[in-house]
Amino acid sequence: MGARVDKRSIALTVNGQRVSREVETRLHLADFLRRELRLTGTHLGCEHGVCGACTVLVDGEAVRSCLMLAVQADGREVVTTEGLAAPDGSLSTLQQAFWEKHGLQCGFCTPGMLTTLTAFLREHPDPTEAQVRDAISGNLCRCTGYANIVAAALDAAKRLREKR
Amino acid sequence: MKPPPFTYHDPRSLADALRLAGTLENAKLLAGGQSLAPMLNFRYVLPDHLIDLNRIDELSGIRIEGRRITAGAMTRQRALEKHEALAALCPIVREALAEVGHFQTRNRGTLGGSLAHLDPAAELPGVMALYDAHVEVRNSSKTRYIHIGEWSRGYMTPNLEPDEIVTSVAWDAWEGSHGHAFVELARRRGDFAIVGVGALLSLDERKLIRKAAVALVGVAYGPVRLRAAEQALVGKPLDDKALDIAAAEARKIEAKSDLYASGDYRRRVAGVLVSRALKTAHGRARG
Amino acid sequence: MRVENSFHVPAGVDESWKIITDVPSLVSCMPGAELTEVAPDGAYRGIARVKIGPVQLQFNGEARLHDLDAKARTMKVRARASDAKGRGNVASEMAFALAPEGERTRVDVVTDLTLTGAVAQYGRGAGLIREVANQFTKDFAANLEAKVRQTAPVRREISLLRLLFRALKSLLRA
Amino acid sequence: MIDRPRSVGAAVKRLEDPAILRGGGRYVDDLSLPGMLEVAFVRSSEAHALIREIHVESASALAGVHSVLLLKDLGVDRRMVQANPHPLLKQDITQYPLARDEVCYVGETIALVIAEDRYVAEDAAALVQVDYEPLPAVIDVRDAAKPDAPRVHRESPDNLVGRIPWKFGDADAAFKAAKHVFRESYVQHRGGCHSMECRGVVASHDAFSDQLTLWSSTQSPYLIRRFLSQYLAREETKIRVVAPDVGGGFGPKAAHYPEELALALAAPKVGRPLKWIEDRREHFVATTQQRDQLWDVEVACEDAGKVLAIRGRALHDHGAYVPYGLLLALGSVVNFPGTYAIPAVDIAIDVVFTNAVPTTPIRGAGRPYANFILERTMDCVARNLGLDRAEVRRRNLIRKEQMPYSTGGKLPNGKPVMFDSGDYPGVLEMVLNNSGYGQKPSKPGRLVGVGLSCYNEDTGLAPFEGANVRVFPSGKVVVTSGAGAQGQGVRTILSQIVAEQLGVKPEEVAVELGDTAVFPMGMSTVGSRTTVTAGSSAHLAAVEVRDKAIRLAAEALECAAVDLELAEGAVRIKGVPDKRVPLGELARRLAGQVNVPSPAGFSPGLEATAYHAVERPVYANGANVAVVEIDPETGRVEVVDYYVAHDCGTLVNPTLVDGQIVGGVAHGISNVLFERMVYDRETGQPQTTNYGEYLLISAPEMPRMHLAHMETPSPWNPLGVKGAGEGGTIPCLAAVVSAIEDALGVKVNEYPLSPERILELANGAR
Repeated sequence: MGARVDKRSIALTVNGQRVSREVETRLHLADFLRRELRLTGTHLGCEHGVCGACTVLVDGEAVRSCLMLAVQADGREVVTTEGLAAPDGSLSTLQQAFWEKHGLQCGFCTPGMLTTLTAFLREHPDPTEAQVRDAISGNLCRCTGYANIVAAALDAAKRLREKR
Repeated sequence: MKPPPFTYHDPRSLADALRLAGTLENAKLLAGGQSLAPMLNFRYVLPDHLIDLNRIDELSGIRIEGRRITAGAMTRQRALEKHEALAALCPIVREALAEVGHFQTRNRGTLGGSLAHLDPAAELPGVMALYDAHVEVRNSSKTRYIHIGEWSRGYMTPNLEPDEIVTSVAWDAWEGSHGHAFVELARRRGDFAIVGVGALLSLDERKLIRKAAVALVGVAYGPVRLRAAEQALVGKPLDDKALDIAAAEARKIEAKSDLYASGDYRRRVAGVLVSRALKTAHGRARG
Repeated sequence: MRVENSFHVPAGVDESWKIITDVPSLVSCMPGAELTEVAPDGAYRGIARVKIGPVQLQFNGEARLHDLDAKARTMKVRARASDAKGRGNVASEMAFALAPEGERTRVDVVTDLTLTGAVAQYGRGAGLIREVANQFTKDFAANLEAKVRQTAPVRREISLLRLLFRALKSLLRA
Repeated sequence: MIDRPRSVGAAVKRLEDPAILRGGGRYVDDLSLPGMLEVAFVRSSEAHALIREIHVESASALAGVHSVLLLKDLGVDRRMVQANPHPLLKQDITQYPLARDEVCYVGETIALVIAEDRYVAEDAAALVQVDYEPLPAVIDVRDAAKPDAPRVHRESPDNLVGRIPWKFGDADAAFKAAKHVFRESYVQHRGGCHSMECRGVVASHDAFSDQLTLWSSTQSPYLIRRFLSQYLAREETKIRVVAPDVGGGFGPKAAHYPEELALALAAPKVGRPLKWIEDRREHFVATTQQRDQLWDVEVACEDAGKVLAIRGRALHDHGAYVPYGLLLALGSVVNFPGTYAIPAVDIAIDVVFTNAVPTTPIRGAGRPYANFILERTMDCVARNLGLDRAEVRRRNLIRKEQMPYSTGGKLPNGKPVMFDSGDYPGVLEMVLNNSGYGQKPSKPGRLVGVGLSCYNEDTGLAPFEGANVRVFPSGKVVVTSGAGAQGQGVRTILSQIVAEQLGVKPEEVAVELGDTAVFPMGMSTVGSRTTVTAGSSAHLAAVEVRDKAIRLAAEALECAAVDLELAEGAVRIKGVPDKRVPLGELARRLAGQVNVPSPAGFSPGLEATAYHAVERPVYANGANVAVVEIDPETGRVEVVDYYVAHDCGTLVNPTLVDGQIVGGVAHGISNVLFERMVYDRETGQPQTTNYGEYLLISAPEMPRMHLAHMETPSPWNPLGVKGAGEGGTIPCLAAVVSAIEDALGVKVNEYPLSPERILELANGAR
């Protein structure tokens, strides 16, 4: 029993790097990132698509990586929380705002918050507070009460607008 | 909570997918995966084969010919939400989609997947019910067009055989100007609706109701059209009396009970939300 | 979970009793159920397939007759089964009581059913499972009645088997 | 005194953040060791059953499976160590690491499946067949408390874990003499832990050194080490427990769990490192919770609303085992009567077994239950006497001049319960002013309500957390401590406290925590105690290092110690900044050189270790006002504004304190409006085992937050600090329910409250 292991070769771009691996087809994308690529910034908080901690960007869109199979990312471009900072390691505007506004405590939900808000702010450069709250309504946080996350997002939006 | 073992198939054409669906035993179709993937991770669903429809280009896309809208089954919910021409013809689609999960799940979730999964609280089947949409399903030898009213066969059980695939959904936008509203009661943003109500309303030149459609989700296993109320409204102004009639019809439905809400509560809220949806739709119809 | 159900069988009480107490026939009456083995110790082993929405379960287990009282026309069927893929267990007891009513026989069935494991741990499905159980017993009753009505005496045993099988299945489904 | 910006009191950015923001946090699941295998547990599907047989053959035969272990395979036959023994503990029943023959709740560990990865381990776990003989289960604490109830443990005489009395003053006399006596019953249910990171354990045994290392997502690495040592009969020196970055704790991660022990037992047998990461479904059935506490309360008072006595009887749902003594239920009595000067109290809590997940403290640790009782009692008095709710509180609050105030209760060490400091009426007035209490807002189509509550909390619990401060010859300042952190920013706090004394910037201080190898002794990060305990110790150690540096520098610079100061990483002469000795240089002198004696009068190393001895807790306090809007047609409640006035003494880092409070309020609102851990009352099956059904508050449901602070330093520790970790949650439940009651105009004596329940209550249901 169990000898039947369904595998596929996949090739994709992760944080700007081309990677290829042979993976079991049932491996979900989050585990591919964490286990195969050792990109452990993507966190698994519920593995049923509700908590949002595993959110990554696939072709620029925020998606739950626990609800996607690694094989489905074949040929795609994936960005994880590790890929948000500048190549020289300096924090992105959003990351910097999280730091300054105390937008994280235990940090477990943080990667999903960052990826979600990165995608959101691209589409909504000048969001209202209610829009920000709505945008992260699919990301659970047990520590912060969300207030400082919302403040950080609004602050980042402002700074990004000023940069343009 | 890791997915169980299965053999993965990712056909590139509908024909291939239909062949697989027609020949493989205990196979499951994978659309956007926002409901199926959790069920796999929880190991509630244990298929021997997974047929991934995501690489079949011919299954996605929105086609508009006059008032006729045809959306491929694999059209992402976000694509429906962002489609301007669709929003102009059927603004309720966008309004209802805002209540479907969260934007991250709508980036993957599909129209066909929502219909095939048929969660009792799902918003999209309710919207399709408002438009008397037809679901196109195929197997390798024939095509069926199923009226949305014939779609639910029980709890999370659509009118779909194991060898069939939902290929598209078609509906007609309402002619001329009309009002719309989609309102729901959920515990939190993005939660399963306890009750959701969609309403469409068009008025004649005397501002009397020419045509009405009201559909509820979350109360029964499938979407429920409130036909009696709709008929009762025709030719009337939307005054308190008309609202009372509609709400009373809503309170008559056979609503399910679960751990989160009793049937009585659902009926009561259905009455409230039907009234609210009609008022909003009416206000919009008046412009 | 307790589900109570009563129905009438278009046969006399003696004949009905014979049918009901024949477990192979009882079990085979249940939709989705299949009797696979009659063990020498009196256990009836079988399979019941149950579908709850997208979740398809296959319960493997055994049933036994208890408290058979030919005089009072009462008996119990106790069954225990587990999903082949570890998603749940079911334990049930169906208490049958037969009583003549004119030409017919009234059958009262009280089913006590416990579902445990992953499939039982889903609140949005809690109401559903009761409904499935209710529907099952309804179907069981209707089928039993129909079978008795339409089946010749020689075949009656088999049809009743099916009916009972359905009943068991209802138990399992709930 | 020191001519530079202060560190303590500054809103400095956290040291912890840059790594986490880049995805470089190091949580236990991020650890991968060579040769590591992964574990899944087979758990009981039954609430109560005997195990007749376990069939592991097909699971063991699955490709990729290393082994399937049962209790007998672990070579032990003992129950786990009791973490908190207590004389009132009548039935001290802990779990076996894996079930022996009886399972008492759904989720109890039965077998350990070890495989090459978690995917295969889960495949195999599903193949393990457990043959159960079901036993009657009892889930509802009211059912379980009945004399003829089924027994949660088949051999128990009854289901009573223990009875906790809390009595002082003459309550009977007060009730006899009182003008008014009011009676109410309250139903409270708080739900689960739900740190976003579930639990997780990696165990590794090095046969060469016979060293056992356990990485665990725990709040209590030192206690885990002690319990493992006791159970395994292995010296603590041969056990290292590491809590890496921990993704939230909130109480349940303070307990010691069967999974930790099972992996610690199995790793040496298997000879390879083992990893188990709890998934969310397991978290619902295997991580301790906090569920029902039901109270019948009587209050005796005068016409003016002055409360003379409170009498209460409570039932506490303890779950199936006692992993954590009686601490949770004790937390509900120790602070009685909270912020109020009530002369007589007579309370008894029956702690009762049920066939459900064991309960242990969650954020607030029993205090939210007690606070709810006290605050709802104040509202009850106001309602019955036609008085304003704030006015009733004013008439009963302990006044500033009564501090320190002895309640009449006694601490576990026999000393009287004594509140150290605080201006309780002042804090109440602060929140009333800030919220505009008295002018009730209105909104068309909505029922608007305003609620309030006061609280105090025993923080900084005994006995100690130590700290070591060391300056290395490189000049690097390193603090180590036995305290841990689960997101509170403890590293930042300790760095600020030490930086303050050593004249460096907080970001120049490295802090190492949560590893039994870096500091010898430790307790647990629970009970809002770390800034008080470890903070005070770090302060004392830093002062000692500072004095040592000054004494040594005085010799080197040939001047008097009083003329020296620490700044910019050096000791220097005040007013002559270039006359200086770098701290690294001083450290090198004290680091020693072979055959050269240390400077006379100096112990080796520019370092010091301190253990601030805590004899009694210090009491934080606060007052909250909640404003809610209710849709009268659907019953949906929205908390729209939330006002906090808070006093936790000296604010080491105001930003972090605010973060704790807002997070705590979120937890409280979530408890009132959303979270309910449901079990089927007949079968004991948990019904809410996913996040679609068990709801946690999300961003749109949070109110606008309005925070204000008063700073009354505690006289009982050198920094004047009090704990802040739970002060957001404790008063929140009562404040929100009070507001809902105000909006509906009917009595509300329970939570959580669904929209349907709100409508039922509005329609007069009880």
